[in-house]
Amino acid sequence: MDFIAILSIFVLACFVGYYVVWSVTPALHTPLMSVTNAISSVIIVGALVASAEAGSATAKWLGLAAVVMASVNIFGGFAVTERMLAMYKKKEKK
Amino acid sequence: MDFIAILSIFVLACFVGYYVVWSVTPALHTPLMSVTNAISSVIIVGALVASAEAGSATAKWLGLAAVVMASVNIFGGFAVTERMLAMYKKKEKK
Amino acid sequence: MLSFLAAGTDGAGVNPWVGLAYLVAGVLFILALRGLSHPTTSRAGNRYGMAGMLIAVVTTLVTHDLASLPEILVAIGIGGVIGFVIARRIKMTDMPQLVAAFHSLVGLAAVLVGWAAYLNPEAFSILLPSGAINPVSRLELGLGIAIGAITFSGSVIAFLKLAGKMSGAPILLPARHLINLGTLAAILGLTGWFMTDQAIWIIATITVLAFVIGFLLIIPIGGADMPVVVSMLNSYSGWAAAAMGFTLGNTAMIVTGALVGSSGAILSYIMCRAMNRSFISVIAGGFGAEASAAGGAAKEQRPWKQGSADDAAFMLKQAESVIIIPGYGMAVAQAQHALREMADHLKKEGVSVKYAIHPVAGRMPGHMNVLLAEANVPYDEVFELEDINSEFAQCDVAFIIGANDVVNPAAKTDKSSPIYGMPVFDVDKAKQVFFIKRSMGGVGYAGVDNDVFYMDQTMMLLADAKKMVEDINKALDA
Amino acid sequence: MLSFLAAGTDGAGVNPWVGLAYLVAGVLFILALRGLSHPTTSRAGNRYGMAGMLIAVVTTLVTHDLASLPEILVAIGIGGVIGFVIARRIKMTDMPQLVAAFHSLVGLAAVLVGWAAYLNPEAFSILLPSGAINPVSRLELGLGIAIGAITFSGSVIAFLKLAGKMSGAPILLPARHLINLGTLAAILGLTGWFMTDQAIWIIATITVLAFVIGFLLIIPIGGADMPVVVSMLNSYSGWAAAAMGFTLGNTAMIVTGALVGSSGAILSYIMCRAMNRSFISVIAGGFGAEASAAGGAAKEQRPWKQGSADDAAFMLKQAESVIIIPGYGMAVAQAQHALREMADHLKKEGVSVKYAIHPVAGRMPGHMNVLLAEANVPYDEVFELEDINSEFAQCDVAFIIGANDVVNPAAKTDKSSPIYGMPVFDVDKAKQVFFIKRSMGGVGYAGVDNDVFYMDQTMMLLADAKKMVEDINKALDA
Ligand SMILES: NC(=O)c1ccc[n+]([C@@H]2O[C@H](COP(=O)([O-])OP(=O)(O)OC[C@H]3O[C@@H](n4cnc5c(N)ncnc54)[C@H](OP(=O)(O)O)[C@@H]3O)[C@@H](O)[C@H]2O)c1
Ligand SMILES: NC(=O)c1ccc[n+]([C@@H]2O[C@H](COP(=O)([O-])OP(=O)(O)OC[C@H]3O[C@@H](n4cnc5c(N)ncnc54)[C@H](OP(=O)(O)O)[C@@H]3O)[C@@H](O)[C@H]2O)c1
Repeated sequence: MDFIAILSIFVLACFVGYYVVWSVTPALHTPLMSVTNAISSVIIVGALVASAEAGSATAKWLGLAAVVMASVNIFGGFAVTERMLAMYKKKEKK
Repeated sequence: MDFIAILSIFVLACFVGYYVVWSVTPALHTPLMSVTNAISSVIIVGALVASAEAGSATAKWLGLAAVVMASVNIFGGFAVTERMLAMYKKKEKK
Repeated sequence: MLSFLAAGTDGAGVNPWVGLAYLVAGVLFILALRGLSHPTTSRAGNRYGMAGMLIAVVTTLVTHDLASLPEILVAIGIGGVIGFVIARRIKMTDMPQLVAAFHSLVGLAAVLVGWAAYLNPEAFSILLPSGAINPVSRLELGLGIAIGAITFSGSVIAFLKLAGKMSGAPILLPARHLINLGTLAAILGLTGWFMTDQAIWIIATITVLAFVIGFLLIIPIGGADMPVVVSMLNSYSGWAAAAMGFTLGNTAMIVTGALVGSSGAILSYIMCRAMNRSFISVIAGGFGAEASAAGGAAKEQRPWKQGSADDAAFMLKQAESVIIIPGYGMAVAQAQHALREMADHLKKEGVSVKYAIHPVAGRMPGHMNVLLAEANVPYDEVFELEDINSEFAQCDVAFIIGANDVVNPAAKTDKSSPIYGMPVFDVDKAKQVFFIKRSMGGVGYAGVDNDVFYMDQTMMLLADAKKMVEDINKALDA
Repeated sequence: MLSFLAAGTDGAGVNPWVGLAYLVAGVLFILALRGLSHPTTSRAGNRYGMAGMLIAVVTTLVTHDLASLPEILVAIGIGGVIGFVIARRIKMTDMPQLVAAFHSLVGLAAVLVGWAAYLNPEAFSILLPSGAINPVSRLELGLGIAIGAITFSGSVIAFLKLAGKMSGAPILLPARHLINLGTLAAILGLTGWFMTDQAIWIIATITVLAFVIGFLLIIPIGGADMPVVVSMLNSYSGWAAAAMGFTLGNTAMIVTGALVGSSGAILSYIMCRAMNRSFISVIAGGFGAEASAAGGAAKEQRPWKQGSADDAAFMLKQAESVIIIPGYGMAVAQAQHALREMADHLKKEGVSVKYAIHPVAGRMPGHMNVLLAEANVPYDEVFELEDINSEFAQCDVAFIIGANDVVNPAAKTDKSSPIYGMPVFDVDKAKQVFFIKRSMGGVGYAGVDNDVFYMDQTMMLLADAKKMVEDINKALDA
């Protein structure tokens, strides 16, 4: 992908982010924080590239450390979000 | 740009379109139709390419015809939108 | 991977600033629609749209051979003048047909551009080294041309029906669903074939079939369903632009295509929802035909009260609050200016006046709002259905002018009614109802009788809407 | 131009399906946030997010050399178990610090990935043919590392302050604005230099300076402003991910970066607006310090009424409608379960009970909502400020539990108050006000006195919130 393509994707994604976040209901702002936490750990992709590819041993160990951190976040973030969201219930009809 | 880049741009633009159109106030739905009319004539870009580049005379004339049509739409669409929008006024404070 | 500083990836030597310019144009188009979220920002939005278009056009011109600049400028000039004159002259009540006419032009332009790309593929950089057109581009061209052609012929029919140059009644061919589906399948099949074989007869056949199907798809749809059709065609014109954008790898076109495509689709959805009908049932067509037959049977003789302009003026003056419900009849009669005068009169007498707009009042989304704005009604006196519907219980007069289906209580109670489930104004809760229409015989577009005519508190004001309101104004003056 | 059928544009031989997979992951992340627009769709949204992450990880693994798969799986396993256990064990009241701790990990991961890319540029396909790293990639790496490092050290401080492991009081260095601006300028300057010279000392200095500035930026900010800081750092972690996404040309990372970046920015904005303070003033820091001094001076001796749990229970039973306003104190006391029981009691007696949540009640956005949800309060009994504020005039009891600033009428009337202009609940319009807090001495985070204490209709219930509500429950039972 060339730089302009990437930039275009980024700019449009910012618009999407703007709209999608404003449409989040305030009652779910805490889960929003924890789920964005989890997804921002997609940086694990970079960590995996670093640890999977041969070339530099230092890079590999840095990558593996980053994999651990991102995994804490991914598993922790999604799990705690799931736990919170499971608590939101509607009034039972009597 | 490769196909995936273009596809990504398209997909994200669809999300943006979804949100941006839902945020249009119903009172302005008629101007929305006329302005989308105007901007969809960005197809004039293709018409200009066809009429500007040497190669095929038929293509050139088809392109020029398309330029005329798109221009009607661009000028007409923006102008009529402007005319409509100028009419929307708030109550004057007394 | 990062080639910002390197040359573009395609042979034509596109440089990154060109891509940036098209991206900026695309963003400006987004901002143009975003501006429409409120009247105060809408005009700035329109300017963004213009700026975006200027950037797109200029960028294209400066990055291509200018073998034929004079011709191009003449073409733009001709189109521009025509468009501008039309835009200045058009009456606001004629907006629905103007939009349809404009769509037909976009559709035709897409077809022409598609053909031009087919005939001069080098200019569009879609040639493979082998000399054949890239098969993916062929797919895009085939789809773009087909969608464009459908948009064109469909919009022409929609224009003719909306402008009253062709009967609004649905024209129902026998076995039409079969014919339509067959033709569509043929177009898709041919497009697939075109990917493997770039023979001219294939693309020509696609073009012809698409023109025909656009025509066939729209003639069975009744005149009053045209707004949904126009929005749908609006959406199509967007997808056609997007297809061409894929071919050219042009961000501005892709973004615009997606915006316009979504816009049309969402407007169709909003209208269908407000009529409580499915999109499929609208597109399958035939609504007006069946309905008017049913409506004819439903009519019965029940007592109703007729009033005069003087009666109406007298009671309006006594009222504390009046809610005006305009509909298609106000547009037909061009009564909006007289109506505004009436409201001014009443406001001077201390009466509170509000306008209530149903999402499908009139013949296009937002139609009533534009007409009222034209007559200088401030937009903060104009309310949407859900915002004002609870106020009828407290209002003295519900003043219905040229609306009908949108106040029909059958939508709430009568499961057999064709408009059952459509959200309507609760005018039956108002203390008084004034109902302007031309005759007791005429019905709304759904063709059904309306219980509001026969309520105790209803006074029918039978006359042309403009004439009636002018008479009321005279009586108020006196 | 269209290379769907051709190979990818970069040397690594990326094939189009890979790009498609990352695009799908990005779209799934969008849908994850979109799901949060309503509680009923939120869990499906979270699943989309998980699916997106799975796709992104698997795609990366299958498209790269797997020289070290076992190590990678072990790393994921370790991280996963830690994360999972933390997520199961954490108390809901500790969410603010958990979020801060998680941010610090993303920040540090970004720094490590940036360094790994610097040390093994070939793996990231960012080498120019000359053997140097592409200058644009160097810019992205520099920015990514800097933002990541700021996120890391800032989040660590935020975590320590929120967890109470470090005093919440702002620590104000002399000339701190100068030092901060200077350090920031140095980082930017070095990043620019790094584009022309890829020496290791430059990137190392950038990293160290960024760690330091993250620390310096956050220590002067008071504990109660931490939620804004946490959101801001959330936003940063997004931009850091986006910068790495640019380096890798990875759609999923870019989309996520933009989503998370917007999310944090919008949350900060919402909080600042709800406190009627500018983002700059929050970030400049020092709020808690000045305010508590001011608060101390403002305190005066005025008469107020104290009540007991029995009094409160008696009057609550008599009431027709009660609005409960929870605040930070409810979280501290963990009183939400007892509160829900009280509401159940009252509902059985036929009292209507609603909850009113201020956008900044508690110590993070949505904090009160989560706690109430944890205590099984149905979300349709919980209302936002603007939806319920008009109901206080009709309500019998406003039941304030651990809230303070968000009910302070000084925000409406007293221009000199530090919270002037913040939207607050109109509890002064309620017939009765019950106010639970531990002592008359303690104030809210803004450190100002509250006129509500001294109103005729106010009854102060001085005790720990949980204890007081449990006592009320006992009295209701009796
Ligand atoms: N707006 C949209 O986008 C859209 C889209 C799809 C469908 N529709 C459909 O269109 C209909 C719109 O409802 P509506 O309430 O606006 O209109 P309507 O139901 O079509 O009724 C129009 C009314 O105006 C009267 N009228 C016509 N010309 C008049 C004149 N010159 N002076 C006075 N009265 C006149 C008619 O009665 P007389 O003939 O007796 O005068 C009739 O009562 C709905 O059924 C809706 O579903 C609208
Ligand atoms: N939520 C956010 O995201 C956010 C962000 C930025 C700033 N803030 C700020 O945080 C504040 C939040 O307002 P708030 O109304 O929730 O809280 P607050 O104004 O900080 O007041 C907390 C109240 O709880 C009482 N309290 C503390 N512990 C208690 C216990 N164990 N039992 C009973 N009462 C207890 C305190 O009085 P005693 O000490 O006498 O008990 C005090 O009255 C606002 O000023 C807001 O601007 C919030």
